[in-house]
Amino acid sequence: AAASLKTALDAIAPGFTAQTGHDLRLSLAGSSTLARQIQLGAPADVFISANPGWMDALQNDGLLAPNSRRDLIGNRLVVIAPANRATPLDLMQPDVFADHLESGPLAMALVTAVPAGIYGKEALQTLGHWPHIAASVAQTDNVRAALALVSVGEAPLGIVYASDTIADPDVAVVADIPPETHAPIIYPAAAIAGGNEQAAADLLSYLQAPDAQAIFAAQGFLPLGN
Amino acid sequence: MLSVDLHHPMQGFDLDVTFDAPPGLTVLFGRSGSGKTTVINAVAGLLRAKQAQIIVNGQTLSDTETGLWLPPHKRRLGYVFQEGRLFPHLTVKQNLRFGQWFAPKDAPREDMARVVEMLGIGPLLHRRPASLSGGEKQRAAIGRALLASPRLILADEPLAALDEARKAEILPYFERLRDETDIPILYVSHSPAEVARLATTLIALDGGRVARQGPAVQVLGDPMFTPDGVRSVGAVIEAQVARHHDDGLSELSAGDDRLFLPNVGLASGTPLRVRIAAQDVMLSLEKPSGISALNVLAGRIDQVRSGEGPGAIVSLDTSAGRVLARVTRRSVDAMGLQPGLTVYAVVKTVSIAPQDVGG
Amino acid sequence: MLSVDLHHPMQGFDLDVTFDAPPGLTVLFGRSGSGKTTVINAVAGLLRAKQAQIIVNGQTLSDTETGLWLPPHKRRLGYVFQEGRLFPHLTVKQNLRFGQWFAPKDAPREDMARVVEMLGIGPLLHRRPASLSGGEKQRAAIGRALLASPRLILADEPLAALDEARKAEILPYFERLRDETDIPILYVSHSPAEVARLATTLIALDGGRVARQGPAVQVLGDPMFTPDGVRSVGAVIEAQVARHHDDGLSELSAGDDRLFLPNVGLASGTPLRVRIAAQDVMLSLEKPSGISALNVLAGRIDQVRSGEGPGAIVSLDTSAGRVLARVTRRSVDAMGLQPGLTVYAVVKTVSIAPQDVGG
Amino acid sequence: MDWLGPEEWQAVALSLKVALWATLAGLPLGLFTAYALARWEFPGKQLVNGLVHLPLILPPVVTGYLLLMTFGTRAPVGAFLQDIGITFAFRWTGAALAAGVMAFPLMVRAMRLSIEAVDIKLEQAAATLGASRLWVFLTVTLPLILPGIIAGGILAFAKAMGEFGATITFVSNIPGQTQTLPSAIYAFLQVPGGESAAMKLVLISVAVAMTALLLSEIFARRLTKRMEGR
Amino acid sequence: MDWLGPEEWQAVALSLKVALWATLAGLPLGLFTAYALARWEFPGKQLVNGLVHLPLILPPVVTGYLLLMTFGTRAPVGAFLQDIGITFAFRWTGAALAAGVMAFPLMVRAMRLSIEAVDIKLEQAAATLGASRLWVFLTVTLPLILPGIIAGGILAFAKAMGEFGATITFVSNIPGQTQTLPSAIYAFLQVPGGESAAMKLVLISVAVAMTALLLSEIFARRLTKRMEGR
Ligand SMILES: Nc1ncnc2c1ncn2[C@@H]1O[C@H](COP(=O)(O)OP(=O)(O)OP(=O)(O)O)[C@@H](O)[C@H]1O
Ligand SMILES: Nc1ncnc2c1ncn2[C@@H]1O[C@H](COP(=O)(O)OP(=O)(O)OP(=O)(O)O)[C@@H](O)[C@H]1O
Ligand SMILES: [Mg+2]
Ligand SMILES: [Mg+2]
Repeated sequence: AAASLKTALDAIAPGFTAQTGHDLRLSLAGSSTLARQIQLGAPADVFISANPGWMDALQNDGLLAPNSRRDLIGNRLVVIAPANRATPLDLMQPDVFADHLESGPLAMALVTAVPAGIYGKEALQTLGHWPHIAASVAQTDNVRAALALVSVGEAPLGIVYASDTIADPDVAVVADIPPETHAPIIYPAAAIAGGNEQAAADLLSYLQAPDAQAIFAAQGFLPLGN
Repeated sequence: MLSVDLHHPMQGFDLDVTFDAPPGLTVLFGRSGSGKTTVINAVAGLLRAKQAQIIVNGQTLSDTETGLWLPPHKRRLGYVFQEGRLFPHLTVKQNLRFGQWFAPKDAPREDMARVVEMLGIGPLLHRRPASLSGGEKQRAAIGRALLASPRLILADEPLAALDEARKAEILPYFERLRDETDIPILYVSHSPAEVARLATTLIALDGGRVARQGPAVQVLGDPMFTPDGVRSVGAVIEAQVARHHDDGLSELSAGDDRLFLPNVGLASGTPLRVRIAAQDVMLSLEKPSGISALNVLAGRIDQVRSGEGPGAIVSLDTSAGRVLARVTRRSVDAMGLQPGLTVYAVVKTVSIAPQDVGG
Repeated sequence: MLSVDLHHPMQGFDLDVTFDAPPGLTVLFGRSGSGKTTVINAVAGLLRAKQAQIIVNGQTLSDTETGLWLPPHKRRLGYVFQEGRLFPHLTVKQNLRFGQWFAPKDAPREDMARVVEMLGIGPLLHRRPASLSGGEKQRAAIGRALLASPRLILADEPLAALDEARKAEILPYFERLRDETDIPILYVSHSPAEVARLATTLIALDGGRVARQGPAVQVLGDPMFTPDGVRSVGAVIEAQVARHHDDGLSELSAGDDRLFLPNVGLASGTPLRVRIAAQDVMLSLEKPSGISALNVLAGRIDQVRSGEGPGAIVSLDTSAGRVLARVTRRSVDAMGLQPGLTVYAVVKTVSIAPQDVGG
Repeated sequence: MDWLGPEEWQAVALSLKVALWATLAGLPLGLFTAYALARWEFPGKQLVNGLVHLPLILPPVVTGYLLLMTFGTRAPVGAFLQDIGITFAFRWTGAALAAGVMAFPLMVRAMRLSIEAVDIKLEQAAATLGASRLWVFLTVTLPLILPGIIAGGILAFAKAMGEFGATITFVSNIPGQTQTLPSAIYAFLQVPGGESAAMKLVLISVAVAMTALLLSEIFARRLTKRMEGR
Repeated sequence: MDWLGPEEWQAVALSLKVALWATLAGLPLGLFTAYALARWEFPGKQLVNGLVHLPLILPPVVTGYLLLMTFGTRAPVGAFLQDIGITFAFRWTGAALAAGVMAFPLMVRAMRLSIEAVDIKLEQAAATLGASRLWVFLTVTLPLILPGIIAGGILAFAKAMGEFGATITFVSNIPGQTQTLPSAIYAFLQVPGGESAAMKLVLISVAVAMTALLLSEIFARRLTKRMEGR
């Protein structure tokens, strides 16, 4: 599963085992890493991706169990700032970023490669900010690193998932990015062809059940339910 | 038996050496840079000469014609290097034992205790080379080579770093090796005394070529051979121990003559060689009396050769054999020395140096 | 002027050496492992002795009492190491120049060309040490030390690896340094000939202690001093060049006596020291005639000392000074040698070896 | 000790196992490679040299990916090895392989430097005393380069303890099987609030490596002392 | 050449610049550290030794994070440096710093091994000839350890060319400013189908490093030849 789901999945695992008797063994890494491993024969049963693109790639390669793919949860993007310098932003203002980015860059995940970056760039383009600020975007290899840049105060602003901001007192959300400005943020899940398909099916339904969805929600994700 | 034929061009120095040596100890003699170490390295297999044929006691070690080349570790060598080369990570004792680890189990073994005793390195056995003095290192290196059960001994100035007393202790050991075993020994030395005492065969090198070679007795007795100036010219006399006197002198018989030496420590009847350096011999027209010199040999002058300097070499036939005397040209004139004349060669007892007496 | 006071315990070996040496060349003499190199290293500052006071020409190099310790690079040394220690990454020429880079600009400089010529290393200047022969390395090392404009020369067996001819070329250079400059020289040697010729002062070491010390003339002339057996005992005579003869001999005057030597190559009137080894002297009761020896000195016997062996040392007073003769006890008895008797000391011209003539 | 959860302890143990194996199994091959590079001339030497350095140059992810494509169960080499009973993919052995590969250049370089510093004259002396090439190596070269081997080994161990990119790419991050300390640290850093747990693991990792480092220093110093004095 | 886009070329140029600077600027400090560790005894020596090895042990992300907390504009050291005109954060200089820090242990180890192999007797000889400590170092030690310096330098360069984790964490990825080759490669590998573009960059990276490696080998060999023969 995508590493960003660690806390949630750790919390879900005991319930799942208790209910179905299956052991839940997690392998946490970047979606691209996991997808490639699956392409090259990793013995996985279920794949939860943070990037629908990689799920598509596996689907095209015929590696997913038929009809097992579903959208598990969603997420939201927010603009954050260091907690001690947080002033709410109005994203509709044309030069709202320019004012704040004099002292440093806008921290985002890789805008061409990492989902949070891709969504963020899309949103900024929709909002018309991108051309002005493209040169002052500091891209990190994952969202957490973008958060860290804001958290230690190096970047005055950052765009991360809402789920990332909980439990970090050093950052504050200064604006919500309207979901309609970018493609929907979806964490798809699917069973892998050739794996233990019964257990995979059990897990996928357990994850979509209310208990699990509540845990995801507690971690800042958007439950998608059934 | 040692037969060496080497041709090896190096930048600015060409080695071109051919010699055959009978059993015994062969000394390589020559000035610094004349190629002695290079020859030894070729015999050891450490230098692969361009053209080489090396035969030791009938075994071909290397022959570029047939492409044969025995690697060094198969040559069963005891090589005392000019610069020690002890293994720094091993104790002296382990260094000494090193060669034994690889010698065939049935090879004749030197007695470690005896070698250690001779070299005086007993107290050093558990030390490592780094803390040894120069001479101590060299002694350990000699021991290491001797204890390797070698079939060929190569010694590159093994005694140069040692004091006279220590040399005097080690020299007899090489003599024994020379006389009691058939292990050929190739030995580099700069010391005329050492050469005179040890050499069976002498190879004089000069600029990478053999300048002179032959039996040591012959080469050293040749007044024209002046590797180090005339100071090393001398005759070697074959003698026999006759008896020992109470006052610490040994009496030797050589032909009809007798010679007195400080006790040689050998049983009566033992044959031995005594070297009499030409410069230690004084000539007298009459049989001298009332002098401190005990050895007086009568002989007929065979030849008088003058060099370019003030000196001349007079060779005379005595009943003991040929004796050489180095005198001044002035004396030659004053005394009227010429072939046919009978004169007396006076040799001070003690001037027959211990190094020049060999068994 | 060199004053050394050292105490340094090492594992299994305690150094405990104190000596004062007047200007000139001080030889450290002693068996392998007696502590010679250790003393030199302490003087050089490479070994920090536990307790030390070292004063050279009035300058304190080290004094543990006051805590003064001059680091080696401030001592202005010319150290010829026992094992060469050439810099492998530099050519011979760069090695030779090394010391000059750091010498004060106004320091007296040796002429590089002259030193190179003397050492015969001209053809090697652009080579690197790895390809040099043992003796070539040693010569380069000597050159490097001499060219460093040193105020103190330390030489640890500098000539041990060299042939006699090369030694004969280098020895006069050390003599000149000794006589013409006031650079103190501390010199280790195992060779009695070298010691006799070079030493102003002799320090004999034994097991880390000074066994004997004093002016070389005195120590070597003492029949009881037998560092290497009796072979190094001898008297030193102060003489003057009288004239040169056509037959290549030089005539020296010493007291009322005259001595004949192969041409010494010095102008008439030059004073020089001639060493006559005790074993090269023969005694005669009558003035000998018809003999090849040219040097006959009349003298009164002063003392007859017998050792434990078959020999005895007879010292006699001649007009040239004291002369020592080593004879057998048998001759002492036969000739009735005893103090007061007048005898003739016969010395073969050529047995005054070139090494034993010093300017 | 309830300071760490069982999963974290597993990661510590696994990391140790992986790093030890990566180092120990790498030593002989590293030594051989270093010796060949230092002493032999052979065609393709520079190629081998380049190959050895490759893991250093490539981003770890790429190395991991290449490993996956070579030793994965679907890859020819991996499939062959699996047939003879050796599986690397998604096993701790694979983590050791990845760590070993990443550490290899460091190990080889250190050893090679040491080998080049050995005086050939000593090896020659050993040969004249009857030691064959192999014995010369064992009795002279090897003891003399021990400090270099230690240096190489400790570098490799440290690197193996810290290796992450290639490992996670190759064998993923499965607790108890392939989750090494760095992977566990990564996982903690990916979620909100995981920093303090990550920091604990970092400290453990540092403590382990420092201990190894200290031991190696003490050992190396003893070696040198022995050679210098008595 | 339209085989690569301008952004990729920028990455290549930047990587070269970063790796060169990381290596060159690291050399003096590395040499000093290596010398101190090899030759001096001082309190805290083991601490320094540990510190030097730290970047090897820590996951690169952690190193990057520590750099950020030390040299960031908000951090005391970083702020001070910024006041005197040196900024690391989000600049190529920061990338060089990160790469340098990551490469440092490799460099120091190689140099240290070489220094330890230098015969102290030669340094003593130089001292007796009047060379002060510094001069001894410059005229004897330094030339003798040149092979080790080259080895250390090339290791560092290779490592710097491949460094990714610490760099992106510390200075992130700003095209044209801090986007090095490994960052670009990483970005390509994150998207499905990016492999071939990534592979191009990998090849370039390998080619550059191999060239450097080859040059260093040739140079080192010439050095050794000179010392062995004439
Ligand atoms: N670190 C050490 N520990 C113990 N003993 C030592 C140490 N260094 C030297 N020695 C001993 O001190 C003694 C004197 O050594 P030194 O090198 O001064 O001898 P030397 O007179 O120069 O002998 P040589 O003529 O053989 O060179 C030797 O017996 C040597 O073994
Ligand atoms: N690699 C080389 N290139 C050029 N010349 C060399 C090389 N190796 C040795 N030589 C020269 O060959 C000559 C002979 O060297 P060798 O070591 O055999 O001399 P040696 O007779 O042992 O002298 P020594 O008594 O000084 O040890 C020397 O002049 C040396 O400079
Ligand atoms: Mg030689
Ligand atoms: Mg000594």
